[in-house]
Amino acid sequence: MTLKPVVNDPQGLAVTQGLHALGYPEVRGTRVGKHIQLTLVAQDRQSAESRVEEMCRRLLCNGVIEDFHFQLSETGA
Amino acid sequence: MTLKPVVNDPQGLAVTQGLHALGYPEVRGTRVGKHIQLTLVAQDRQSAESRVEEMCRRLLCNGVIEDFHFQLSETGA
Amino acid sequence: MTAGMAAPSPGQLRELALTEEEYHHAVRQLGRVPNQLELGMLGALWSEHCSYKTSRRLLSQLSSQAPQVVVGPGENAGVVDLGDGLLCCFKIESHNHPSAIEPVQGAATGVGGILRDVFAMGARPVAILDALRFGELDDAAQRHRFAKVVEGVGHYGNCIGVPTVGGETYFDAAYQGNCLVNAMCVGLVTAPRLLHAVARGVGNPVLLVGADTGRDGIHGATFASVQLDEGAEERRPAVQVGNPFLEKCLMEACLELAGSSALLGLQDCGAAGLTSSCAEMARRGGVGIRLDLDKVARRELGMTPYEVMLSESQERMVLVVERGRVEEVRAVFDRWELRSDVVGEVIAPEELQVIAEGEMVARLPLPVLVDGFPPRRPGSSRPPRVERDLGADPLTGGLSWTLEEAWLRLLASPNCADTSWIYRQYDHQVGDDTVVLPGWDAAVVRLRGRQDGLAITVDGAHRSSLLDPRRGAQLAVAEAVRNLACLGARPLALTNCLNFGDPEREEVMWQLEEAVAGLADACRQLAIPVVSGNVSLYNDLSGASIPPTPVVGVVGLVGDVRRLPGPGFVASGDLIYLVGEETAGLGGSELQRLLGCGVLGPPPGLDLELEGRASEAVRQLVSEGAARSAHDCSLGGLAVALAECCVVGGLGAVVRLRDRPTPSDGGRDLLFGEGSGRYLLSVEPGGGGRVEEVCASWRVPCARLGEVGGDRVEIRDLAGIPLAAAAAARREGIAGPMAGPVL
Amino acid sequence: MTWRCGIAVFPGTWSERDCAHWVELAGGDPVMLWHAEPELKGADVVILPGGFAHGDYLRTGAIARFAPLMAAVREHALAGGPVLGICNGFQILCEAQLLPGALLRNSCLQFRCQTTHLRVEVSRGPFLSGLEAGEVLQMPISHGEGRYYAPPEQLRELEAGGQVALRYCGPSGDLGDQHNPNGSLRHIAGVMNAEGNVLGMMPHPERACEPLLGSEDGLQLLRAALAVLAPR
Ligand SMILES: Nc1ncnc2c1ncn2[C@@H]1O[C@H](COP(=O)(O)OP(=O)(O)O)[C@@H](O)[C@H]1O
Ligand SMILES: [Mg+2]
Repeated sequence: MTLKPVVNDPQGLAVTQGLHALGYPEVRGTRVGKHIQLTLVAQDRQSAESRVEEMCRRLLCNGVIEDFHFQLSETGA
Repeated sequence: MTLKPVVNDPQGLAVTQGLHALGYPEVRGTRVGKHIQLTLVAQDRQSAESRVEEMCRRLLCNGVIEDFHFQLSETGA
Repeated sequence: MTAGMAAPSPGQLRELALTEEEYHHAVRQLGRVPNQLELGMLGALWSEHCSYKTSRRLLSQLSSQAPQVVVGPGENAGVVDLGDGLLCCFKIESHNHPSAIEPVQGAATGVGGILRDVFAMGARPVAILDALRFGELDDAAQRHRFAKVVEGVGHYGNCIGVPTVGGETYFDAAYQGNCLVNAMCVGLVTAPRLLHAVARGVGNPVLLVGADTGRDGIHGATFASVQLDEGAEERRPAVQVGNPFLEKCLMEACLELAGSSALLGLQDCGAAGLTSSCAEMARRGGVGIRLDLDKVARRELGMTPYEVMLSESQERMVLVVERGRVEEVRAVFDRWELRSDVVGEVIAPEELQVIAEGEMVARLPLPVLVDGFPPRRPGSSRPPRVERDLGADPLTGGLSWTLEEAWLRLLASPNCADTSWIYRQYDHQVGDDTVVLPGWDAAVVRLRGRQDGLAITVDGAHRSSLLDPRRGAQLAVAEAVRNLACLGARPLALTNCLNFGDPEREEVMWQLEEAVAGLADACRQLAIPVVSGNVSLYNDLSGASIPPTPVVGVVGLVGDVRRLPGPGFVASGDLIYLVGEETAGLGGSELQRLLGCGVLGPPPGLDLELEGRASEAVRQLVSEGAARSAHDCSLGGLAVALAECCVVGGLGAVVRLRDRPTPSDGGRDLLFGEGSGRYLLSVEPGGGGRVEEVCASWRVPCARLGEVGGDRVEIRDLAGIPLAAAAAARREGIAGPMAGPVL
Repeated sequence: MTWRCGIAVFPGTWSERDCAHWVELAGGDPVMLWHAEPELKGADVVILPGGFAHGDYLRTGAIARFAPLMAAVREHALAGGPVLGICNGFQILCEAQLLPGALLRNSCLQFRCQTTHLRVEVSRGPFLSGLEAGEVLQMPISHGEGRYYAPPEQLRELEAGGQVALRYCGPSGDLGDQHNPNGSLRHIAGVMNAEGNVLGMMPHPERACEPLLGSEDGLQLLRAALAVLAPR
């Protein structure tokens, strides 16, 4: 989940300033979002994708201020 | 930044419960971490890599509780 | 300057919340057609939110006349004199629309905005309070909204280090579509440091400090001046993310400068951003301001003058500084790592001039921009249903519950229950001055180096204001006065927030007129000046308006903070007195709400004269230490108030009422009626005489009801419940439905 | 001659004035220390107060620990000088690795402002030596991220080395989840370094310094620290 580009990101601002103060002037900007790692069982990739997409829309992502994207990766079992 | 596996993640638990309540029983677990998008200027890939690694170690990640990994991607200019 | 444009389309005007008539009015006054930017600026300043074009005429009924008043309505916040050169500055404001769209950030930026209003006067904020309205908690969406609003209020106050010492929360299905979020802030300032939002001295520089200007919140003011409809989603970029950390630094820097003669005027950048802050400061000073937009620091590339002038990015302040002393002022902001830029200067013509890339892109006379709107006088009429409803039986269908059952259900109603679920999420102690914490009638914040302290409460109209908005507003004022009296405090002044529906609807306009009249009347009779306030209209969703909801915040003075009564009963054997008259009042009551009867019957009785005298008597008894505890009867009536005294004190009680129930009523009105002007006091066994004496001297009825003690809350011959059951019910009312995390 | 207590002020700190009030009541002389200056101004005791330094963005205390002032605090701490971190100050000390462990988001996922009871675990170090192990103190908490965490081996070391200073408990000193407001491991409310001169705690002793505020227990910690300093 990342904040939409037009939305103010105070966290990102603070991190950028912090990095500058620590001697990293090359940093032009930072935006802080959420990283959610989800383990789920699904028949196949496609159904997993549509379920996760739905979860993002309904619960995980606050569509008013956030955008989301996700990646699937298969684990064993 | 993700919480180390041994660290309790009540937020992840709450998300899992929330998803179950919304009708996603297939979710086995969730862990909530941070996603930081950093824009920086660097000579080349290698120097960018070592600088970002350093930033993570020194500021962005707290090694007591978190692990990190990052990906670089080039933008124009 | 960009040429005037062709007449805007009706659609464009609607976007700007301007009527066609208003547009033509503007053209007539300007003597020309405004360009796009000018039209946007006019639209924002002429919006209801900024201009009060509908309510201004009504608000003139509210009087701010009193010896203690230093600054009345019209500035960022009202100011009263506390003596010895100390001033108290306070105001309440709504953030209903943003909170409906994004509850966490909407509520948070509401708190951020009201804090800026107070520190713009040079005052250090010492307390925040919040008044909230939601739909019923059995609805998951409402639980979510409630949880998120509380999170947002807490987030901002907790981060910035100002205690949230109290509030008021009410749940009713009528707020299902529109939650209300009102935030109040109280600050302290010594007289020489008091600042004003005024521009003075031609040639003086104008500074913009704090956050960079972004594209967020453009047209927030307009947005708060139209109904929320299904299309509200598309206006969502109007929602902003606040930065309490930045505001904390901004606050400290501004307070540091408040003592400096270099700072001539200070104003926060609220609704309508730079446009309104500059226009209003210049208007107050009888001067003009020229802004150079190229000097405004931006968060994003490619912003147009329109976006810069109308951005409502949070955490920004506008300063007017004495010529030649800019560096001195900027040094303070530098130390707090805050951006500060000279963005304009004070000019002689009473105009707001905007320069971008060396060209004048807007030039508006301030009398037109600030005060030129045609007043709006929508029609009003009392809806016919009111007559019928007022005459109806308040409990149609009767009460199927036993009195005990009804009593326990009332205690477990979220409107009467323990509110610690809310305030334990708020830092209510930072500052080391909160000597009465949230959870009782009013909070008390002590004044350092003095014996006295501020008692603060917010109270709002409940369901009965739907039956009689005039009475509803009066009841809210009366409740606030009682809450202060319970702590021994005398009201100093009042701030108010009028939350109503769409004033174009005749019924809503009638409600607004009635409520303001009631407010004015109650304040006059109880001798409380009104020093500040805010109006929030268009709280509608899909054609349904919220019930009329005036909210009042009252600040009072407690003589000696070391002599405050306990919350709840204090000791077994103490005598319990009822001060005030037992009057009926089940119309619009909490019992009626629980029964789902609709809002029917005559609203609770209120005698403002008696109310005033009763508060004097209680205040005297509490401040001389005769009363060991005091609590007023409000929602749920006498029975709920008694149980609250028991539960909070951890002691039972046995009482007997003087009046007998009528056969048809079975005691319901006696127990649960919400007639105004009543208090429960407890006194030491030998202290009854003093209560009777003081009440007699104020010509206030009082009756000895019984004694503290035992493990039951017992009203002889009517009903009794175990203390433990009462405690459990009260504990669960909000905490029960809200158990577990909310995502 | 009174002892000088330095109170660190970062951008976002909010209990520096409360701490000054508390220091005065305990008989000390408060002096504010600005984060950007590597100067202790002769402070005998250093206090890192509560607040949200740098907004607590990223992680609580993460940015504050790099402040120039912190270099001086570190030097003072390593030389055995008394250092007390309260709430945000505790978080900063952990980030600065002057104390072990980390503070995570409360397990209830909400901010908590309420009264707590604390059991003194060891009578050691400048702040606790005036108290007895087992004694119960009452003071408020006010934080959203106070869940103490340390990796298992380290936790064992802390317990064995007497570094666990305070635990959340009931009014009579009993331990239990119902008394633990934030999910801290082993109900830990405060820890010290191995030497005992650096103490970090989530509860606010500076809010428990007058009967009018509900408790005076917080005064004891500071009085003890001032009493053990060598007489001047
Ligand atoms: N939203 C809120 N924020 C903070 N405190 C609240 C809130 N709602 C209620 N409270 C607190 O809960 C207590 C009970 O509130 P209420 O029932 O409205 O009291 P009263 O009936 O005496 O006005 C008060 O101390 C009040 O400050
Ligand atoms: Mg009350």
